[in-house]
Amino acid sequence: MDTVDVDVVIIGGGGAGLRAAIAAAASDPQLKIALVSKVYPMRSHTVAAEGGSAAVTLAEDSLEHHFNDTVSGGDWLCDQDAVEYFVEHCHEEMVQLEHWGCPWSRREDGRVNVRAFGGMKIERTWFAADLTGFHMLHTLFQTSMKYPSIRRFDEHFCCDLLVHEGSAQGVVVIDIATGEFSMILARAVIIATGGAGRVFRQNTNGGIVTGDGMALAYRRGVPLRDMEFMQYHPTCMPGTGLLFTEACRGEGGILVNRDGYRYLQDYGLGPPDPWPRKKAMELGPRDRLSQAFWHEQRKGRTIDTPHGPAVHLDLRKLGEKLLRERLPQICELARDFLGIDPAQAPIPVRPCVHYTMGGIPTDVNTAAPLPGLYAAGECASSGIHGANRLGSNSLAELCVFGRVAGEQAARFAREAPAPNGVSLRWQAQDARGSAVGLLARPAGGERLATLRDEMALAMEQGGGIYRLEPEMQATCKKIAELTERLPTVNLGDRSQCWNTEWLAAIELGFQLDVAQAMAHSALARRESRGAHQRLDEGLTERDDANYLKHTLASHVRAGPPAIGWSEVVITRSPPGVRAYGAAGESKEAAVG
Amino acid sequence: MDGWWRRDPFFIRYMAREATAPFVAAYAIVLLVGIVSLARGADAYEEWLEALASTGWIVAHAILVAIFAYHTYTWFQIMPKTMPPVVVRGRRLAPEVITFAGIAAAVLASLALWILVAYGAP
Amino acid sequence: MADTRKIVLEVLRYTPGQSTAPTLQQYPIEFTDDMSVLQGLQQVKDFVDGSLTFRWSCRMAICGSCGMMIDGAPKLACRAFLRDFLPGPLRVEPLEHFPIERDLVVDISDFVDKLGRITPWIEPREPRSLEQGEYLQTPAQLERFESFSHCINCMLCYAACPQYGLDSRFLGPAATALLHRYNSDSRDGAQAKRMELVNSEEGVWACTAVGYCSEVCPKAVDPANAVNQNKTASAVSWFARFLPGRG
Amino acid sequence: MKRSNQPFFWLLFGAGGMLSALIGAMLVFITGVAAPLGLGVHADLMSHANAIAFARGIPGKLFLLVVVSLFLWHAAHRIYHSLHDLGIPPGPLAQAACYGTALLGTVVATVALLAIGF
Ligand SMILES: Cc1cc2nc3c(=O)[nH]c(=O)nc-3n(C[C@H](O)[C@H](O)[C@H](O)COP(=O)(O)OP(=O)(O)OC[C@H]3O[C@@H](n4cnc5c(N)ncnc54)[C@H](O)[C@@H]3O)c2cc1C
Ligand code: SF4
Ligand code: F3S
Ligand code: FES
Repeated sequence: MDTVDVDVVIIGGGGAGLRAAIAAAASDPQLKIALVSKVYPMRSHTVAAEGGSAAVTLAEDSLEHHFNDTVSGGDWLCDQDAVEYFVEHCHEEMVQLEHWGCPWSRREDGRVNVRAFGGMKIERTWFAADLTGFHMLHTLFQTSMKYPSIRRFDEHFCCDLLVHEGSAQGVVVIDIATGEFSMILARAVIIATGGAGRVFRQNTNGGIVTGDGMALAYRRGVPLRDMEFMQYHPTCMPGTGLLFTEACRGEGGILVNRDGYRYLQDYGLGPPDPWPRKKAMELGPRDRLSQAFWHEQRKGRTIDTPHGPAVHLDLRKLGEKLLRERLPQICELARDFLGIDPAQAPIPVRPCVHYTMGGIPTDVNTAAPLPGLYAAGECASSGIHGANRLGSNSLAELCVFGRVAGEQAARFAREAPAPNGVSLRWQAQDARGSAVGLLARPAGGERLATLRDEMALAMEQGGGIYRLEPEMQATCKKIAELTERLPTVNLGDRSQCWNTEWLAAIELGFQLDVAQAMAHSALARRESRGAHQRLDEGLTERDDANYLKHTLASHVRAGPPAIGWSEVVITRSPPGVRAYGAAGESKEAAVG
Repeated sequence: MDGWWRRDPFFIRYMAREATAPFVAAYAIVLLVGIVSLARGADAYEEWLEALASTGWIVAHAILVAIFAYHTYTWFQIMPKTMPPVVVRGRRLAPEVITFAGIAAAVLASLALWILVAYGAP
Repeated sequence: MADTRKIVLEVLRYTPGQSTAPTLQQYPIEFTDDMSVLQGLQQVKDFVDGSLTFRWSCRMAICGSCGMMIDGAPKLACRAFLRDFLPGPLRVEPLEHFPIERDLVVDISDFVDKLGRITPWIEPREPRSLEQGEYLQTPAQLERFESFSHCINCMLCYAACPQYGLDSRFLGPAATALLHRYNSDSRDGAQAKRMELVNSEEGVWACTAVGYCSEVCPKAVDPANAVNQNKTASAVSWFARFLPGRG
Repeated sequence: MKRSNQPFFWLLFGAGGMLSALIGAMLVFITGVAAPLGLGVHADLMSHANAIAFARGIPGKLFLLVVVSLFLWHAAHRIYHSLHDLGIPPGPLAQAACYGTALLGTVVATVALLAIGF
């Protein structure tokens, strides 16, 4: 097995990983940096983000407002120290991207333009048409090419995290093109592998979003935090799960049920007019909108489509010109997949799984509870999203905490001792052994896709917009059963070269671990908060007395995870009522 | 890459466009021969003129006219690709407009030439 | 929409070390009208033949992974619909002009190297600190380069360009489009450096304005325009050398 | 990086392409069809006397030189690239053959036009 020695290894070439790599390289040109990604960096799923990235920009806006929107949006489960740091640094990160060439949409006077987003009191979402994530990712990727100290391992799959005497010291990677294993030894490791949305059936995530990094850390003893909180995005394409960005509503789009009625006014988000209006109706937070859909479906007021129930996203008022200019991608998706021109007809939409709020717990310095390990981006639970992320906070997070991770890891690497090659080599051999073992099995057995689909269905059933104890228990059982079945799965492909079936099997292992953490965390949280809503008797309300804390799911060999708890950091905003629409407006008027 | 251009109608059209070149050269050579014979004296020139008046050469020239016309069409068709974007009142000029303008210019220039020759010449 | 129809996918298979030469394999599938070619391939991989190999991720025509030759033309598999290829069989092959790594996966490292050579970042015309905020750029200035920044690096244009196929030293459409994107950005000041590459023998001069690159581009980047505009720019700079006072 | 010498040829190619696109078809029609047949033009349009008169004037000389030369350069450049398209490697030889012919044509035309006198 080849060994590569570096100072900092970064797993993940999405927005967070690239931002970290640039920060580490810029902080010290002497550092050797390895950037590992299972796809070419510009294919990372950050590319799919459409709507925009938050940063307090307008004169009438303030850090205080962004802080409050984020904390209340997260149903007070946010770590407020992290939120404070976050809101303070969003703007400089967006400006930094601008200096690097990101083609932000502009106002006539040449300043950067901002748009409204769900749950945000004031327009503060920077955008580049409806290709924000795409432009951010390509800007970061291309800028990263400026730094010769960043050595990229494109299309290399990380299959294990190496830990020696309680500190992270490297990773094992597979060169996808050849199937060869290498060990990358490092003084600090950053995980930036993105979310885990593919654990669910209907989701907006790309095929690579399989929670690998979370599972890597989890298996090495790092507990996963707040995994029960999965965000459902209210406006997705039934069937494929393709996303129609929140910016559709930010620009003035409306949601109507089968009777053409703007049903959100029935769920504490009204009154409907005047429209558009911040933090009300269609610009309420995602969890509320998704929940409203669920109720409409119960009441039989949704529209039937070949891929299940839907409501209508009506963009016709925006007009042909604005649609083409601001939402070109949306028009394209609707036309190609649904044969609909949004200027002429409404688009059928439904909620789908979108964002993983939980993940590897990190402090304000992005340090995970394992020395030498840092995490940033969707795979991290940085503490800023709490029980429900606000749209456009995630892209900003990639930059703010990606940079911190790069700098902190670089700082740590300068002081840390060299990795222990001997001990790590044994671990790496083990990792290779178990990965190759999957290939060595005799033919026969179940198809991988069968297991994957069963997992995704079980997660949808037990981890939906609303959750019920018996269903959740069934899901836990199902995941355990699938974990047992996984080793007997049939892999028809025995090649070393580009064996994506084999990699998918390893990924499914990661997914099942993550799914297990999600299901058990959900079961343990006996209240309703943000994206975790229970229908069980007595558990339908938020319970701050008992559950104003983070869940921590710890991996247990052969058995359900142990669920522990940790304190939520509260600095200045005590838990309050989350109010939107008219109620929210009067509440804010009262506060002043 | 052998015979790659047969793979797609797009490439066949491209090759047809490129294939106009030898014909343009052929015409230039016909003219060149005329000029040289003019320099060599009246007899040589008359020979050249006579040759031009033969049916074979007239048919050949008629075919050349068509090929040149095709060249004109393809030349202005790729024009929008080869020139910097033209912005008129804040809007980028559509490719079709550029192609059309080019062909219109060719028609006008040709008409002018015809008028000059048919009515201006002695 | 829920009605299913049948089509045969005829997919090129090649595994180094195992196959001596690429072969075509047929997979009959059932599909609904909203299904993309990518979904067809996924169906085969999931339930028929797990060894069929192709790249994909976003399935929404933005990550640029799934370029392949579909019915002889370079297309994104996630944005080509099976319904458009009836009655079939539908031929699916790896992108032209790139070495095959396996089945439908090709080696695009040549492009990634080229991308690294075009100085794909801003070298500021005037330095500006973060505290000074953003550079001003009017919508009109943005428009001058914006469409060229839409490139998703899907490589369809390289598969389309016969000149790249004939000689891969040619910088090619997408890299030139991105080069042009930076050269046309009001914030950038590294034009002279990039022009050296444009002017060189590997630069833009192999292009014969075939134009097919722009025809197949799924993002309307119009790389042919970028390449050919740069021919003009390069020609201007070629003659400018002879002007007095220009060295 | 070695600077390409193509801009020089490309410019001649472009100029010839443009000229032939604008008036080529009409010119061929006049000299190859209309004049020999006397279609719409004087029967003696291209008579020796007329031709000499035309070729002795400076505008006439220039016109003939420009048409012959630029058409040749245009064609030479395209053919050079087409050879490549057909699998014949571009290089000094092909370059000499194509551009050399155009150059030769230009020289011959110049000499002949000078020989015709003023
Ligand atoms: C459709 C969509 C739209 C969105 N829109 C918005 C929006 O408008 N605003 C907003 O703020 N947020 C938005 N989000 C959320 C946001 O885009 C994501 O949270 C964010 O991009 C995640 O970035 P990341 O860098 O953490 O991970 P990713 O971009 O997903 O990158 C993960 C990286 O890790 C690598 N990787 C993973 N596993 C391995 C492994 N085992 N070995 C090697 N490498 C590995 C991958 O190759 C990849 O490079 C959207 C999300 C989706 C899905
Ligand atoms: S220019 Fe177009 S076709 Fe070429 S790589 Fe970019 S997006 Fe793809
Ligand atoms: S197809 Fe190739 S030849 Fe030029 S115009 Fe496009 S780069
Ligand atoms: S899967 Fe991303 S472009 Fe097709």
